[in-house]
Amino acid sequence: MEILTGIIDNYYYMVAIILFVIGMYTMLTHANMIKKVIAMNIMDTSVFLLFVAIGYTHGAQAPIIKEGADIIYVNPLPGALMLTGIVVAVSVTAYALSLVVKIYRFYETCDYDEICEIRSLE
Amino acid sequence: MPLSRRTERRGGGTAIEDQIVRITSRLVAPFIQVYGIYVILHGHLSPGGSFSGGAIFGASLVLVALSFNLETGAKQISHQLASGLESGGAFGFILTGLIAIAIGGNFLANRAAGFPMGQAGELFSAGAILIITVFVGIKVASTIVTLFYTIIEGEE
Amino acid sequence: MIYFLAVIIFIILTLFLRFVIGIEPRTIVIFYLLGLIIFFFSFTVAEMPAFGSPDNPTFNEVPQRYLESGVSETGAVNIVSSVIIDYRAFDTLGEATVLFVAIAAVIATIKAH
Amino acid sequence: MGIADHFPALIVVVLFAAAFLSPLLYRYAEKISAPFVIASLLLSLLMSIALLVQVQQFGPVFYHMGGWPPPWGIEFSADPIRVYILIVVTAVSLWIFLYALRDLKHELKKEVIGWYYTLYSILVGSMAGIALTNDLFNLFVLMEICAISACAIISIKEDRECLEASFKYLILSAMGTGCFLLGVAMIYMATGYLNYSFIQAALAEAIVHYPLNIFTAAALFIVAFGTKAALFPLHVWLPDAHASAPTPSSAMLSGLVIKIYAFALFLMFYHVFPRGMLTTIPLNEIILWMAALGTMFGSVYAMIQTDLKKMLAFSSIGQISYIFMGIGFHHDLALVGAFYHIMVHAITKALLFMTAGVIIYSTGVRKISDLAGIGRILPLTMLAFTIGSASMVGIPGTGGLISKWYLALSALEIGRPLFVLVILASSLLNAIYYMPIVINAFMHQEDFIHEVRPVPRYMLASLIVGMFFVIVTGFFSRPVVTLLEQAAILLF
Repeated sequence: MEILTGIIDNYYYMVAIILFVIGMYTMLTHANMIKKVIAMNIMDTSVFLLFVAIGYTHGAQAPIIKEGADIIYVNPLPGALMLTGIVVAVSVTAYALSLVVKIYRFYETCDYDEICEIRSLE
Repeated sequence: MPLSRRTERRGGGTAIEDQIVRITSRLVAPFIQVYGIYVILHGHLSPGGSFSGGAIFGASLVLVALSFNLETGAKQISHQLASGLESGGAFGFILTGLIAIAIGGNFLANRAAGFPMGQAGELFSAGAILIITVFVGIKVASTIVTLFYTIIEGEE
Repeated sequence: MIYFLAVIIFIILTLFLRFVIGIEPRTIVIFYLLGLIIFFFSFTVAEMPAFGSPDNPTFNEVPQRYLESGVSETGAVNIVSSVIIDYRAFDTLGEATVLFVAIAAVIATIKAH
Repeated sequence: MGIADHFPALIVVVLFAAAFLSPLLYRYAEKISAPFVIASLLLSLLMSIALLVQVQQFGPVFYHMGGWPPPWGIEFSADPIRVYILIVVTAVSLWIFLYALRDLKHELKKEVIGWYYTLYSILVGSMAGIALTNDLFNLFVLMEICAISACAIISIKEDRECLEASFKYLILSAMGTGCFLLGVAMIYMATGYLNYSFIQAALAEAIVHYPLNIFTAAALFIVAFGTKAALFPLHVWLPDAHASAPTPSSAMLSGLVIKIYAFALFLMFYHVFPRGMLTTIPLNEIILWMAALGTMFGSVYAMIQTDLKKMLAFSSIGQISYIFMGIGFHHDLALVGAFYHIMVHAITKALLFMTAGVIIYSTGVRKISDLAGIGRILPLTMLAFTIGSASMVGIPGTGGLISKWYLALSALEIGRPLFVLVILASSLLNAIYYMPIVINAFMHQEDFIHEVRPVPRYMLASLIVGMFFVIVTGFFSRPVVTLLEQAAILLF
């Protein structure tokens, strides 16, 4: 039962992990390339969620300093890291989509299994 | 004249040319651009910053290109200018870091290298942070536009 | 007793997935593997530092210095900005480089074909 | 402070700056764009050598980006092993680039060559960064740069197989970085630091409170770096990607890119996780067995290939496993062997891919069975191939022997003679698939039937440079080995 209460306390982390596994599953099993790219984004986003959740404190505010006020701020570091992470994910997505566009031009399909079929026929 | 019609675009795709969309986007685009510039310049004071502001600015150009046709959109920012801005933005970032070395700090140092810090909370403050934010903002905006045009052209 | 129950539930679930919903056997196996991964991860999650608690290991001297002297050391009121563009500026250089690489890669891929 | 203090940052920055400027240069002053990239590569090589001198004289160098000390800012650190990897990366990539200048003209369209220079120098810069950085999140960013540019120098070729191969590579390496980032999140959660040294210090205590977090992170790191470095069961992307790419890209990917990830895994094991942890959980054993299987299966797969470049790609899987084996032994001599193998295999595999490129350029032949009798038409090329394959097998006089010797020696010293057998058997397997090509090329009775184009002198010169270095690493290994031994002893 200790484990169960632990999970309920850390439900944010648990959701992130489940999202990660869903993303990984979709990425590795679906044949559609667009779905693979979307799954890649789900996977990255789940880790961003995990990171941002690490930085959170109950009752804290966004780290924009107001002079003189006595406020608790959230940890700025994970948020800052994830800004970089989001840009990285965007870049990878853009490149992956350009590859899909080109592959679609050659084979008229986005499905990996169909492409393998077409290639084996040649 | 019909209010909305589908026209043939280069390469066989179609674009919706709609009066309402056109006029609205033309009206809204400058405001989006001003907002983008605001977000970039106030990166060290309020939420947002180089990436968000650059993305907003780039999105306004993409909006214009989508609601008109590609040629009108492409007139607003040419390929050469976009790639020049990209290289320039990224190189300006490195240059700021190298200037920090030249005036006696480590690479990418800010206060330690002696950039003017100003009064915290004002627009022109925070030394190298403002400079780098502007450079990265320019770079991100041109990146969004270039990505859009390049992938569109690849589809033809 | 509880193991016996678990086995029964497992068998019923398998039959349900296969014959009532009609999922392929391969997919069912993958489904169970995923369940297993999540099961193992859940132990890790249960052990993690409590969510939102102010005495987590992450609230050490690093964010403290950012929050206390960030304004005087970098001049930026927005601490996230001061972290990404001053304290950890090299990450942002990497970020700009990633964008540049993405552009170069997209243009190269599109133009080459 | 002199400029020499800033070398750790400048090595990376010079390459990035060259990459940012090269598209503009290629558009407005095409002639100087290639010399410009060469100059930047040369500059970073010279700075790396200067850094080595500095490190040997004054001990490890720590560079604080922006002047912020470690737990707050990003730190670059240069110890002898890192600088050694840095020199290997910059030197080999300079050599491959000189070959690429001539080779790219017939493999790529003219308008994308400028972008190839850009991608190439960013790739080298990111690898140099991976070798130097001392910060986990910075490592993630640099790995992502490295992954995109490595995929892009495959898909830049006008060939639809390249597109598929690079898509597969991109998806799997994105999975790898996803796992890595999750691992970083778990470590950050348990310790609150991102700097290697601080994590190592904090983990000693954190492992008591959050053991599962750390173990999960270690497992995720093995998956991440194993995928990226093509450790045996995770290698599925490698053969397609390395075989279909343009020749300089193949040389670069097989020679350097997969090794830099193996090196990153080494950094995780020896600089991030605390000393005692590797003995409490059998991470080493897992890597060791995966590597042992990899040496065997890589060679077996290579044997059944009909395409020359594909065979070389599969052979890389076998060879990278030696490096993982060296990391898994957890012994100083094994590390010497592994690091020597990084250099030897980088040179040798690049040389072999270059010979394959020359053969394809000159005759258009890609099939191994069609190579019979080619030795009389392209004698110098096949001589280079012979020397390269001798080094792969580990024949005395070549660098391949030295690394395998050290690996076998340490296997004996930690009392695991089984792995000596593995090394011997895989060398034998290597001989089985490399030697018939050489013998057929020179001894075949019938004439070579394909059309032959003259090979440019420029390409032959790069082959000669490669042959020279393969033999130098075989005969004059002492200085490098001494450097590595001194560095490896410090780790234990």
